[in-house]
Amino acid sequence: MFDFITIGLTPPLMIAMAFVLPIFTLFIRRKGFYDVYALIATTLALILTAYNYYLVLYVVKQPIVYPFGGWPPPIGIVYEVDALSAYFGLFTAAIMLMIAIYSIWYLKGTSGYEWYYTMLLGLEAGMIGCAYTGDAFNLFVMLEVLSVAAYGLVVFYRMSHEAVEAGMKYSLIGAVATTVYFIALVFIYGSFGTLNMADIAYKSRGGITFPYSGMIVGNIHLASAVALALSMWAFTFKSAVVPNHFWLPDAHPAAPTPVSAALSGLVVKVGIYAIIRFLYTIYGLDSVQPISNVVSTVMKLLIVLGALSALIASALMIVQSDIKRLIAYSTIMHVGFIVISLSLGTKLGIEAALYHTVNHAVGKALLFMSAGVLIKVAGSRDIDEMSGVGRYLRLTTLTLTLAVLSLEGLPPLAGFFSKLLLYEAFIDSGLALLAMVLIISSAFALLAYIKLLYGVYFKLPTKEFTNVREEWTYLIPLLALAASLVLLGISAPMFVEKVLAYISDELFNPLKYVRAADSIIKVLGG
Amino acid sequence: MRLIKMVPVAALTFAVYIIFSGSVSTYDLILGSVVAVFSGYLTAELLISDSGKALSLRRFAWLVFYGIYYLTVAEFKAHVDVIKRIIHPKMPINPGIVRAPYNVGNDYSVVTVACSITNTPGTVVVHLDEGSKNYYVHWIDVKAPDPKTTYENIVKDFEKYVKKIFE
Amino acid sequence: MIDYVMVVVGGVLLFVGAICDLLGALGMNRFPNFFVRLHAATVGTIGGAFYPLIGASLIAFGSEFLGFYKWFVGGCSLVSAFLILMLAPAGSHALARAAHKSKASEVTPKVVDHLEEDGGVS
Amino acid sequence: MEVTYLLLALAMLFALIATYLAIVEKHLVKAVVFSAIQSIAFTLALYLLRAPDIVLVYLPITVGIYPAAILFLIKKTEEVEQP
Amino acid sequence: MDLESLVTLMILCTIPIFVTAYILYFIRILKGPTIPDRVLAVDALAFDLVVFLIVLGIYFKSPILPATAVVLALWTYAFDIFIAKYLERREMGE
Amino acid sequence: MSTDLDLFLANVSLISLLAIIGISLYGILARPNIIKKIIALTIFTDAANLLAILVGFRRPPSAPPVLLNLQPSPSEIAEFSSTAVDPLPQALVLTAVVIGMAVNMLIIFIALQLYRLYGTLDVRKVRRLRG
Amino acid sequence: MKRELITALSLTATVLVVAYISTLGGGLGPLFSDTRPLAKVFLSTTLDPNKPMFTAMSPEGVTAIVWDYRGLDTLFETAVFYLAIIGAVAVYRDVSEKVVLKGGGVGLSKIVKLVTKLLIPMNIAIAISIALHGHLTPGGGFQAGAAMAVVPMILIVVFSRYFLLEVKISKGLALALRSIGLIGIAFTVFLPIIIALISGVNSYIMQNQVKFGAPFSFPAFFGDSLISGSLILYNLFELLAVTFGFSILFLLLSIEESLVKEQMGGEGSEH
Repeated sequence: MFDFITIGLTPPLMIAMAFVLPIFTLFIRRKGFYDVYALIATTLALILTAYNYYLVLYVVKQPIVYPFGGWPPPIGIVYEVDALSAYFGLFTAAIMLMIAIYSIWYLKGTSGYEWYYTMLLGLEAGMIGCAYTGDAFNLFVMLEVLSVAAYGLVVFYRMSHEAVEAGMKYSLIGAVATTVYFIALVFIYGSFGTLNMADIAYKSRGGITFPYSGMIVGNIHLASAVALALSMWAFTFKSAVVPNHFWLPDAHPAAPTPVSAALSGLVVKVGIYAIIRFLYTIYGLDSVQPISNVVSTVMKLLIVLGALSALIASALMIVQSDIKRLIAYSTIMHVGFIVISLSLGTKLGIEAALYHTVNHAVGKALLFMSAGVLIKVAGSRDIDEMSGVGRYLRLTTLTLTLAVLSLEGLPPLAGFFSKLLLYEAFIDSGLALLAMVLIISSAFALLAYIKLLYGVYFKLPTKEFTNVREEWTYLIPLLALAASLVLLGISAPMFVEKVLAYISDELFNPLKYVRAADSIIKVLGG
Repeated sequence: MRLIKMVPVAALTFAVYIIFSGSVSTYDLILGSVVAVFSGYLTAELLISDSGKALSLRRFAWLVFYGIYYLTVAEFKAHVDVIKRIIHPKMPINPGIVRAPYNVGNDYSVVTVACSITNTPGTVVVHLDEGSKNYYVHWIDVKAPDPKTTYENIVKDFEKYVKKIFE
Repeated sequence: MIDYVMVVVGGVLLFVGAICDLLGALGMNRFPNFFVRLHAATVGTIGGAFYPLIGASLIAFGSEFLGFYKWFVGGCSLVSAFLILMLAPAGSHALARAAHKSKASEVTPKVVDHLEEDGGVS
Repeated sequence: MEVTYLLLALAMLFALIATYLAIVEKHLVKAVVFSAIQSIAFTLALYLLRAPDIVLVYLPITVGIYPAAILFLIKKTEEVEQP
Repeated sequence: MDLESLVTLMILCTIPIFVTAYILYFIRILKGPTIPDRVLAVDALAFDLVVFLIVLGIYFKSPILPATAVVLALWTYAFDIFIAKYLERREMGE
Repeated sequence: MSTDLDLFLANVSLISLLAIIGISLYGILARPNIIKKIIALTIFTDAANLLAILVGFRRPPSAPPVLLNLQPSPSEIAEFSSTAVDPLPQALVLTAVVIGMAVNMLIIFIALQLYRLYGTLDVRKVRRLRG
Repeated sequence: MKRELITALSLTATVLVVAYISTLGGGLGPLFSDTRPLAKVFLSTTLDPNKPMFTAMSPEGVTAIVWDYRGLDTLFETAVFYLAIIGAVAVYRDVSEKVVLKGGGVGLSKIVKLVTKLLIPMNIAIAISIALHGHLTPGGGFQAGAAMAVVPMILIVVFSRYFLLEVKISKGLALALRSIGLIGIAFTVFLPIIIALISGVNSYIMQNQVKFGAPFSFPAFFGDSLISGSLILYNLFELLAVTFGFSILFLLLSIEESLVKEQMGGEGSEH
């Protein structure tokens, strides 16, 4: 399997690069070195994930399994990369590269950049590892990797009151959430006798024996119900769906802006990814009888929660005066849309959810990063105090506007197509009420965005802004992301048809996932 | 100089390593000696100030003898005494913190005497005043608070041997 | 034969240690204040831990049924015995000193407190 | 009757009481001591469940490192939980 | 009587005594009243547990279980020292 | 009868474990002091770990998952695998313990920083101070 | 206190009653009389010289799973600990530990100091023994590191942190040694594929013994002693990493509050 080494190499290589970094802090103090180091690492990650994406979708055309240490699946840990994983890994790496470039500009004059970059690399390794892993316990470990990096990054501004308080809240409840997921895993292992995702998927669909892990040992119906409930609670915490959203509006704005972009754009998406994995691959509507009932109940519940989070967050968006807080609430709203759409249980719903995921990630990263430039110039996060700062920074304001328009859904941009797709999916599933939710919360969000744009650009400046030269170091990622928004929009029909349809096909055919794991056992098991 | 100081520390480490591993295979002997040299190198300066004394066999013989005496006779007497007090229905205790003077000089002997006192039930060293050369001992049965009685009852017995070991 | 002797001697030590332990625990409950309880705790740690550990190591050395690893068990108990002999007095001394210094525990009933007279722990 | 189960039940009951007291105790240092008791009881439980590896890693962390870190923290901050 | 059952019997006899002692120590821990009292009881309990662990290892005939005992002794001492340092009314690192 | 008693004792331990999980969750969510929350969090993770170990246990006579013979014959291996407890939960717990420890240490550092900024560790007061 | 005790005892009584009822009602206790099939696979392949293609060559089931069967978990577990330390270091960035306060360095009494000094070599021996026998008896890198961490922690508490500075253990050195340990782990992880690149044979990341279609293997024996291939390397490096990880954390925690406030005070909050 030396051909597929890139699959297994990506997250370990990232973390190894993070391991090496503190050695340099002993004798190199120049910031430039660390910038270049982070750039090299993230570029490497992008190349590797892009290659993996190409490999999975265009060369092998089925999930690729990389066994670590040469142990076949239920015994050892495997990375099982299907189209969904490759897709998530690719856009994560791409946006992380942009964030790393942006950080070069953003961290000027800040101390502690070496630790910042180390944690950023850890964050990226955690996210890509979450996407790639084929083992439920390894998912727990990777979740912790990215969570710890996120806690550290949220409190990076150690003298900022709200950052430390938000970090405290986030880390305390985050630790509970991951422990709850661990308890869910205990139930899964107790009943299924295995932790491999393909194995669980096979057994939950009535498969009798899997090589090595043998027969089912416990009452899988009860245990699956408990495990699903617990793990869904944990993942909805990670992705900030309504009852568990309270940490996000504090934590995301308080972090350094590039980190806010990463948290809002990517880290919540890891929760989304895990929900998709659990509701479609590991369990599913085609599971054996009581489990599939549980799954459909969970889906119904998630639809309600998603609708609630969209409505509540969009309503709260209007009253915010802090620009980053406003954007953070918009994240909760969009996560609500995505969760509704992926819980519909239809192919169209999945396609819409996946498409909106990437659009929101790009749009939100762009929005945060543009806002970050304006904030840095204005010296404040209050929209009233930032009035008119956009007039001095035309290009940044342009990208900000593009991001807002895309998130709101203006035709040539990517957001329009994903909202269209969402709308279609909602109508298609026969729940017209959900379409209403989409429209109402979009309308609320529009108000908030108009307030933002009005305050930033159209309002007359109340004070003189100094240091307003636009720099290429931050314009490169901004323009690249803006261009990709346009590109995603233009190529939408093709993208949906070619890529997303393929991914959702694969998701609705979990036996393909199982067979890939099974075939590697045949190779290695002897 | 450091080499000589290393020897007792390395021997201690090696002994603990081998006893704890419970095997004398070549693997353990080789790695045990490597560990012993390593830890001896690191901690010798910290632990041993006089390299000459550390290698004297006579002192080690006294140490062994003292250990046997202490662990059998002294401990037995003290235990019986305290156990009597515990199970006696009236619980005849007469506690107090008394000064107990000592005459030993270097660190190891002071600490060994103190630990010996604490380890026998009935007496606990609460404080050690190096200026006036006094232990402050919490004694379960204060016979008399004057220095002579306390010295005779608490310190003298151990000091006799400890002087031979460390001085 | 030597096995039997070792096991029996070890067993006796173990039993005596257990009794010491019980008495120490009893003393912990009966004695009136912290400083007096220290003595009961010493009975519990030296009589109740050091001697039974030596006994356990003797039992282990005599127990052929433990196989090759009997040396490991015996070695562990010997090492822990000497660690306890070394660490227990230091620990209780540190506690006693801290308790006296912080006035966390009264020294009553008492006959005399020379440490208090001399101005306490500096 | 199996010695393992008897001791296990006993250890868990000890741990239960210690946990309860650690949570309701207002004085934080006392709470730390109770949590150390809970850890020692759990250690015994893990030992009885034949998990020596876990004991070796669990014991230092919960008897040594957590109390130490929390005591450092208490020393630098406040000692008593406000009602 | 062969050696194995002799050893098992001897250990079985001591187990109730140990357990009673633990319950008594635990009562002291609950009663307190001060921190040093509790810590002292924890200390004595843990040092006795060292014995108990090794003895149980022999009783279960799993000769590798007792490796844990040494670590318990070490960390109990460390715990004592931390509490003592705390009570000394200085900062911990000084 | 003897199995009944065993079952009772095993139930006692399981139910006390569940009670510990409940109490510690109460501690995390309801106690106002952050240090108390941290203590409760450590107990919570410990209880979760013990639950995993309990799942991997088997009725005695059972042995730790360590092979005592270094040159085992096939029959010895068969006997070993029919007496030893499940090693996988132990390995998982080993990982989980370390991870929990790392997260808790970071939380302790964050709590310290919180105190430096706010001068209190009471969450109610922190909320009020921020306004 | 009395009320709490009564509540605790009634809690215990409730647990007993509930357990009794559930026993009568069929029971939910964990009385498994057999392990899972997967566990049997682990147990029977952990050391099996007769099947050289499918074994971890370590009699210690848990260490074998931790570093061989499921090594990736442990690699990232180390990463979690590492990132937590980096987070703590980032909170304490630019806070110098080398400033000595007046009146510092008192520590505890002489008896405790000397006993602690004597403890150091014994503790080093015990910890390294746990690490070096991690593949044979319970223990391993992390366990040994945790046992070794007694030394720096207790030195800080008993002698004061200035003593550690005196013997040249500072945050920078600890961080460097920790990184060396981590790099060693990473090196052992990638060594199979590096060798595979050079020699052209097939191999997997984190491979230990020979596998089907992957003839690379770490040596399982040293002379006639079992060293279980990569496990011993992992254990040693992990020992280094964990020991100094804890050292860093406690070196940071032990810096006096007045010093920290002084050095952090000048910095304003940022956006």
